[in-house]
Amino acid sequence: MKEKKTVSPEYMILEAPREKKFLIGNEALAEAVKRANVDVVVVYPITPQSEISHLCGDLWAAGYIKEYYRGEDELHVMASMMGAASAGVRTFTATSGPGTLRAMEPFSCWAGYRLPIVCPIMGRGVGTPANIQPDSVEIFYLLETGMIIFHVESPQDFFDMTLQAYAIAEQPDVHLPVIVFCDGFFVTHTREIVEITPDDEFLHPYDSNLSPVPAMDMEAVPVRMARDCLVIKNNFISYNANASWQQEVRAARDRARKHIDRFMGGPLEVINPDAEVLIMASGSAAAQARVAIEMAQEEGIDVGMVKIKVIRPFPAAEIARLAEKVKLIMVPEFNFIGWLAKEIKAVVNNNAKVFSGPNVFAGMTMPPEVIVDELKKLLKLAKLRR
Amino acid sequence: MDAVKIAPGFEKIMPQEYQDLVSDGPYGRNLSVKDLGTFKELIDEHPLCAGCTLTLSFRMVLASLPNPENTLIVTCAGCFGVIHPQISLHCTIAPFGTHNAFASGLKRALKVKFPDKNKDVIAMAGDGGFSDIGLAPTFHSWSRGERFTSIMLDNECYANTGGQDSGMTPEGVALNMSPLGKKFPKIEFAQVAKLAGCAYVATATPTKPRLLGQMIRRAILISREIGPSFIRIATVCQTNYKLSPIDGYNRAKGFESQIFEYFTQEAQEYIEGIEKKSPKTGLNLGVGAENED
Amino acid sequence: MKINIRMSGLGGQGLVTAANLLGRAAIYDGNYSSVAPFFGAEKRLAPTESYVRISSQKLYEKGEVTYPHVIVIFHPEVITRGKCFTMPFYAGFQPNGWLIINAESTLISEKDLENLTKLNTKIVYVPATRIAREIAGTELATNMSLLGGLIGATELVTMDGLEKAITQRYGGEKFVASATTAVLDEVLRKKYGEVKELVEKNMASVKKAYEFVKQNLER
Amino acid sequence: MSTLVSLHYGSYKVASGPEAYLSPAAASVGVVLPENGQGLVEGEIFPEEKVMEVIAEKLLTAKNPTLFPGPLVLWAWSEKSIEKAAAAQKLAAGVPGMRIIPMPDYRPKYPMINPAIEINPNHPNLTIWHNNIDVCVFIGVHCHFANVALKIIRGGTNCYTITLCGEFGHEDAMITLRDVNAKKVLKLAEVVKRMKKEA
Repeated sequence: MKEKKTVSPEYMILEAPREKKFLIGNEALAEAVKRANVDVVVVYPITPQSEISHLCGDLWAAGYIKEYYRGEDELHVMASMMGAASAGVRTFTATSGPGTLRAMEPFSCWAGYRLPIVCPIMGRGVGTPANIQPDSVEIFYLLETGMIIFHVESPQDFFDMTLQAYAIAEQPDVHLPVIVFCDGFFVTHTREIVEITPDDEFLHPYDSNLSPVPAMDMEAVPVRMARDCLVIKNNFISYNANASWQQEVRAARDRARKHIDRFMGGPLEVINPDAEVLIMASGSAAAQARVAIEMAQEEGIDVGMVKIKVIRPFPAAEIARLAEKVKLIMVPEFNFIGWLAKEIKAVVNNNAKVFSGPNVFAGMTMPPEVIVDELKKLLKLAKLRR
Repeated sequence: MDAVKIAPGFEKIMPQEYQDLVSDGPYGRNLSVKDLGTFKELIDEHPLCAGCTLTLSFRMVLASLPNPENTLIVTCAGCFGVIHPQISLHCTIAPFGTHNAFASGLKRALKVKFPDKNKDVIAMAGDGGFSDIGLAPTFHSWSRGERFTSIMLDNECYANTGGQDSGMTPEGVALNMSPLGKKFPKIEFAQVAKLAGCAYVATATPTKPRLLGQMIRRAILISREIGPSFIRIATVCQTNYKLSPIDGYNRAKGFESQIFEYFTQEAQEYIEGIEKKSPKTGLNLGVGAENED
Repeated sequence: MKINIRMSGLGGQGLVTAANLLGRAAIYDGNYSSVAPFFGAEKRLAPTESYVRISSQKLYEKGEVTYPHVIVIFHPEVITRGKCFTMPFYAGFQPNGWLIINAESTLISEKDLENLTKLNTKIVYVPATRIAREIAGTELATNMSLLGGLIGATELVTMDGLEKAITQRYGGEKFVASATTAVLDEVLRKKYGEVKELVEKNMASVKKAYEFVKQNLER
Repeated sequence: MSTLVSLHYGSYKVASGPEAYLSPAAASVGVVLPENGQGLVEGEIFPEEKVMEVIAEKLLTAKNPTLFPGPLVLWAWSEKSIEKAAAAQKLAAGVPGMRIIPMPDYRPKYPMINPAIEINPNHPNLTIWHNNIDVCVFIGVHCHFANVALKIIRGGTNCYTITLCGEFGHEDAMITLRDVNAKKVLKLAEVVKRMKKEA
């Protein structure tokens, strides 16, 4: 393959020209992976994630990805990613639903190892009854793994947020894994116009010398190096080191906020913030909410919306500020748990005004009409409207 | 190797052990088990049981590396996992049982990062790590032909967790999860390795150090050039088998009857080629191995 | 303008492809569109659906179309044997909608007809499979003739836009919808040998059905 | 995060301790790293020149100033590391009574550390207690391990921590400079020299 033209993430994300293409979410994601100049990809099939793995195989066959193989299962794919990322190369993988849960042990380790792996997850049902349909329940399991989590609304977000994920994951002061989460089929298989950057411009290669921990390659110092050693008392040390390590991982995630502002224009997108009612949503629920607020406004309801792009680090201060003057906050979600409502309730003063719902899950569609209907009922309940 | 040279001016403030590592370490010197006692070893004082034959094996493995300056070790939960911080190489600990998957990713990434260099990766786990919790990734890394060496430190039980039976515990042994004696036989793991496509499979004991060293070198060189290699080092957990160190050593000695080597034809030709050509590449072999003791 | 289209049929009839072509044609016409397949395992002859949203404004909504303005029925058994995810097949149908059915003759029960009449539904029968067999020489072009029938009735996209979409689709660019779609593409390529012929045959099926519907509507 | 810690959000002061049983990470209570050309002093952003002067003052008034060089400068692994090592030594030589205690690597040592001669990020407090270090300077330590150590030091000792970071700096230190290369270390050494003269 001929010499690649490489560019900075700042240029690619913020300045590069864009071309419109009619793509499904998985194709948009593959275009991002191609531009991200990825070294090692390990994959495993699961619906609805498999297509991106196929597309990565094509990218490898065409020379855009340097190493690629199908692993034995998600637990070990994610362990292989740990190996590859520890060596100090740029990595990519993806999974879905039961795969996410199978991989929970390595997922709980990635952040502590300070590995800048980018891993999209195409959310689907987990547990029994079995279900391959879109669902955002998996984020609930991932919230406290120390990883950064973005929630994708559309194929366009999938392209943008994947590149933003690499830019932010690899900052020396952050250097953490990023989960780019979408609600399964709603994004992966929906075809829309996506604006993408030129396909002959690639991100600069990853430089492991900027890592906050030494690369595991017997080139970086110190040669006497136990990467991610057991920091426990049988090595004659205080538990304080273990605690301090854990704090540092969360601190690194907090440092990402500055980069999120720069590369993503902040963790939130706000429409009509002065309205008396706000719908707060993430992922495809935000897409449905956009349509719902227009419908509700036509019916004379003073409503705005907040799309929460970044779930971790959670934009607590920003949400608390927005919630101050609002009379009612409604949180529609594509899952049974209502984890986003819980997150919002935890950071908002007077949180009795935060209502979870509609909660639609197991692949059921959430028509905007349903959101409007539930909003009207809530307004009555909150006596804001007769 | 610049990574083990002290920056000018800082030599005198470095603690003695680091100065020793620089002046007398094994990097780039092609040392072997028979040189033990003449150089600063890659393993420091560690927290494992005194007189442990597994630890002795680990020490011999480290002394036998053909290129320690380019060797990386992936461990997982187990006694040797506890001592990985005491090794003067790049080491890590993978989630339990995932060592061979971790090593697959590591080795492939190193090949991408340094296409012109040999980086020897060793996945090291215990009998439980390989035969129970890590069986799937072990088998698959071999069937994919991953180019690294797997070393099983077989002490016939889960020792670090307090003495439970593993797939490699012999039938009838009563341990903490087999109170009435283990009901099924020890797994023929060498057969698994052959079946999965290892180019080199061997069983060693720490009671034959030079032979063990020869096997380690062969395994590493074969995994570099030919295909995956596997060595089981037969030891015993003296603590959980309630043996004195001497009895533990003697039990390991009893395993000498299990010593064997298997090569694919390609691996055999390759090893014969280099051992003939350059006995000094560490493969000062053919001699010594049989004449030990 | 914002139109929601639901296509119901059986796996292998080309619903996903039809939806993609319709969506892309809308974009060539200068509108916005969003296309989604029914999200399930891909199985031949099992019930399946695909969805298209077309609008003059940017579209955000995701997921299946719950409240369609247009319903296209790819196989009579969707109606007669209930091989359909939404029961009845016109669940959520908006008033004054178009119902395009691939059949030679009427097959809607009296009860359903009564409901549809209340909704002021315009019903159009297109013998799409017959047209496909006659014009393209294969039933695999049923989706093409149905698209012809659809735009003959609704003029949702222009013939020009659709032709561009079909040329783009079969013009060699890699297309990712599902693994099974890729397999069927191979069958068609083998059958025709040349991309040009494939596009021509497809367009001929589209046009034949389009004219059929125009003539019938005039009558 | 505990309620008590979160109450500090946005007004947290990064000061020498002993602060708490377990100090919070400064980044998690709202301290933000400086931009290029800036540094942090006790959590506040100042221009680099000003920060260098504060560092010089701290070093020159310390009872027992100590340099903690980490692996990135202790080992001769690149031209830049050798240059930076030389610059660090020059800086130390310019501060009266400054000693150098190395942090050769990051692994937990067994069975014990000798706090008289080395510092280890897993128990840096031992070295500081042992040597009564009141002001220290980190240089050439990988950021992750520097932050781990800095929090332990702040929690359990009264040592005033300064970091000369090659990347983006450390909120967990009382003073931090970012993008520090050999040239910048030499510039700091010059500032120390000038201020020593002025005093």
